[in-house]
Amino acid sequence: MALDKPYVDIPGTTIFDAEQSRKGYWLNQFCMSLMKAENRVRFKAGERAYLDEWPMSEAQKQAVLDRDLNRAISLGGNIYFLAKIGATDGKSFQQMAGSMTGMSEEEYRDMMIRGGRSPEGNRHLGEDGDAQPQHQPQGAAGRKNKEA
Amino acid sequence: MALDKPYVDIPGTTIFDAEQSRKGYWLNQFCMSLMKAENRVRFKAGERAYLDEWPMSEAQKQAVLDRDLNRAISLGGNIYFLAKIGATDGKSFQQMAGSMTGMSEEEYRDMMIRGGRSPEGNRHLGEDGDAQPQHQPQGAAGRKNKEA
Amino acid sequence: MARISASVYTSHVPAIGAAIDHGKTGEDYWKPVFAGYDFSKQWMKDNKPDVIFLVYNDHATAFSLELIPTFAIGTAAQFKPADEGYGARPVPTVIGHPELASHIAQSVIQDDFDLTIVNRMDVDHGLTVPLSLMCGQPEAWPCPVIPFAVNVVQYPVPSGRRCFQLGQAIRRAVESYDEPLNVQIWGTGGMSHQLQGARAGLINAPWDNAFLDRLIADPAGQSEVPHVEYVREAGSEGIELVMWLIARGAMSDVAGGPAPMVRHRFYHVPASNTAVGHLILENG
Amino acid sequence: MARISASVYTSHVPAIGAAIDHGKTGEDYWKPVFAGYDFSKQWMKDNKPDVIFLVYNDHATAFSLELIPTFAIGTAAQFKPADEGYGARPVPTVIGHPELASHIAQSVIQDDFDLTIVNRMDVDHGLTVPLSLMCGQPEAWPCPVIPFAVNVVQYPVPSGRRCFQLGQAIRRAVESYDEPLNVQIWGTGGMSHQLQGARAGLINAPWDNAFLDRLIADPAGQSEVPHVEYVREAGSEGIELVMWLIARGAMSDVAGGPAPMVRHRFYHVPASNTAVGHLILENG
Ligand SMILES: [Fe+3]
Ligand SMILES: [Fe+3]
Repeated sequence: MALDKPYVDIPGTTIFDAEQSRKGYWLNQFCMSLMKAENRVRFKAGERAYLDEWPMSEAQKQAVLDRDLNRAISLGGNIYFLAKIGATDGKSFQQMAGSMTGMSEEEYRDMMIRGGRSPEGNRHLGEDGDAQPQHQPQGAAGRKNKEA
Repeated sequence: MALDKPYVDIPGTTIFDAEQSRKGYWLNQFCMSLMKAENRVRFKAGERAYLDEWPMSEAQKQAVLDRDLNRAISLGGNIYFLAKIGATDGKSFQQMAGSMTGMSEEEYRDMMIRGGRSPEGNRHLGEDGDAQPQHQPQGAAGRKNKEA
Repeated sequence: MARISASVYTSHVPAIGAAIDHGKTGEDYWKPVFAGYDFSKQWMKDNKPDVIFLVYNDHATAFSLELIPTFAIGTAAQFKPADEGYGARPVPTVIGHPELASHIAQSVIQDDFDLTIVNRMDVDHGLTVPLSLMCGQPEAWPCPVIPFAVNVVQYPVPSGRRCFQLGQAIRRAVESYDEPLNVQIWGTGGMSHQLQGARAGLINAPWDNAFLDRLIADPAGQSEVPHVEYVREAGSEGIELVMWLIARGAMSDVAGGPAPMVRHRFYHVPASNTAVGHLILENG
Repeated sequence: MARISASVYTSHVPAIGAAIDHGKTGEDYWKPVFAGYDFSKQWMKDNKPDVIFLVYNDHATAFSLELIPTFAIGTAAQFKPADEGYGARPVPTVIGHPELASHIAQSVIQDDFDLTIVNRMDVDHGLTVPLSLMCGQPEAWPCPVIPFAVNVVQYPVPSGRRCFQLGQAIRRAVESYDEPLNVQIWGTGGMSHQLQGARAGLINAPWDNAFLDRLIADPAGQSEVPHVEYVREAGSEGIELVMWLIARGAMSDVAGGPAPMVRHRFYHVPASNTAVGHLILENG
């Protein structure tokens, strides 16, 4: 389609547009179902069985089972919907956001206290900031990968 | 409120604006409930009891019991909502519309076949068309009233 | 590049749907109504579009007073015929066109139209009766349909001018879609009718025909006509005619192209409480 | 005649609500955040409005993907705090102002803004956290609140320019209401934050502060900034800041009045993933 998508060159960022929304429709609607306490109980009692009630792709289901939010977003998930999974797990928004960077909970929290992630080098793909693909995962996990 | 209501001088016509909508909220929402077959059954089995489940005014409930659509509209009802009552009763839209004129079903149908009601004299309150307040009810019922 | 090839305008009276569904189209009362669509059914076969963008209004079916969108676009894969209180009409499920619908939504929202995007919605007679009139009783509708619902129930409804401008934005949106789709846009509802009060049954044939004339020849002028004239002259439910201005605004002449060709024009009184009007305009 | 006396702008971070609800406002992490609102709480007491028109966004709470209104105005008598997955916040029910809300809806729809009217809706942290920040923990909120929800979740979201124009239409609507109500308009969400992907945690304090400067002194200029700059500079969820332009557009200087007085300005990093920004502007 000929509509502009001026936002595709931002590293580590997926804009939830109509195309993503279509891809992620049932993944996100599954997440919405977790706003009801009785559904949270059923989901926790058998995640796979609960997921199988939804017309989601196998990859989407696996991303949920793995709590792999980056993967879920690439498959059409939106963070405000996916956050219902985190809420079901008793996780805070900071824990969820941090989990997508590869950093430990502590590393991420400390980055925020130090003033957050700098936009420098993270505005366009191809720059050298810490959010660029070539620097993933971040934190100790990344340093370990490099040493190995 | 200072918003214009240029439509209040049209005879026999109530515009369903925000004010009417607020007034008729529960009356109309009650009507919507009749779109479910099980609710139609319950309503028919005991109209009064079913109506008492809704926070409607006594006058609104009475208008429904009487199938007085003109009264229901003056109390905030909208015809597309009120039509669900007619559907529950097995009435057509023509029967419902006709019932608001005082004409018999036949009189109203014949008027439509002859080309419908003329707008002449029915554009502004104070003219002398057949929809003006001074000419209600219409049809044989009106003629009888006059003779009496 | 997709393009709008033609626009279709028609009343969407529920009794017409009932007459079709109950096999009454041959009755004396109904014959002249359906005769007015004989040409149209053949024209649909000869000019089958890839997608129909169908402008209609919901009649307290999918939308109650809980939530009233001024403009709602259906981006789902399918839409079921609604049970309006008499049971659902026995007509095919409406297959949507999510890609084009989302594209149009995106484009016209960026063009400052504040749409509501709907992915789950049953469609009532406002949408299915025009399909029946134009396509008869097929096993499946001939092509995907994008439902576009306009609030004309609770005031204020969008102005004629706003509707006309929206049509222009829809044309731009369609023409920026990469696939070479043949798109028809339909405007439905009207003509003169009033379903309430002592004035129920109002029909204004001269006004209706003047509307048809002006819709063809001077739609920009018609779009400036205020609501109250529709109500006063064409009955309280005659206001549905503002929806025809959306379809008309999407025709090329409005953007400087040649005048459309009038392929068909029909007018009849009555169908139940209503005057029936119908037009087919092709882009030159 | 009603009038808008002031506008308030603030982030609406959910973790701030949790800190209040769980009695953590005195912790070292949170102290500086709440200190920034000490002035504001007193100001609210000294300048109690009759109604707050509260612009916020729903975060997949009241609206799922089934139906996404670009602009939704709450015209109901009350709105319950939503259960967002952690149980509902222990805050008062929000009392609406159906008369003024309907009046504004009518006026701005006639002004070509295609609102969705909502009579049943739970309100999430986007609406309740600003109330908590400005009013503390009262038994009841100090006045009725009209919720106005903007889609900033699924693209395309309304442009900054559209939001700024809507604010101007809201001011006109308020000023055409007969009762002499003192109305505040609040814009919420932002400042810079990103909640997703490898770029999560992005904070751009210089950009945020430039936004505050420009929102005060050159809102028309700021309203022309495209979405992609917000996303690139202030993080994907920084796009919420377009909602501040609705509140700003409703101030009198935009219609030729005197410049507003900056009664309070505050900026702090971090609250959870987010920069916290806050402004109070009074009409001169
Ligand atoms: Fe209709
Ligand atoms: Fe937010």
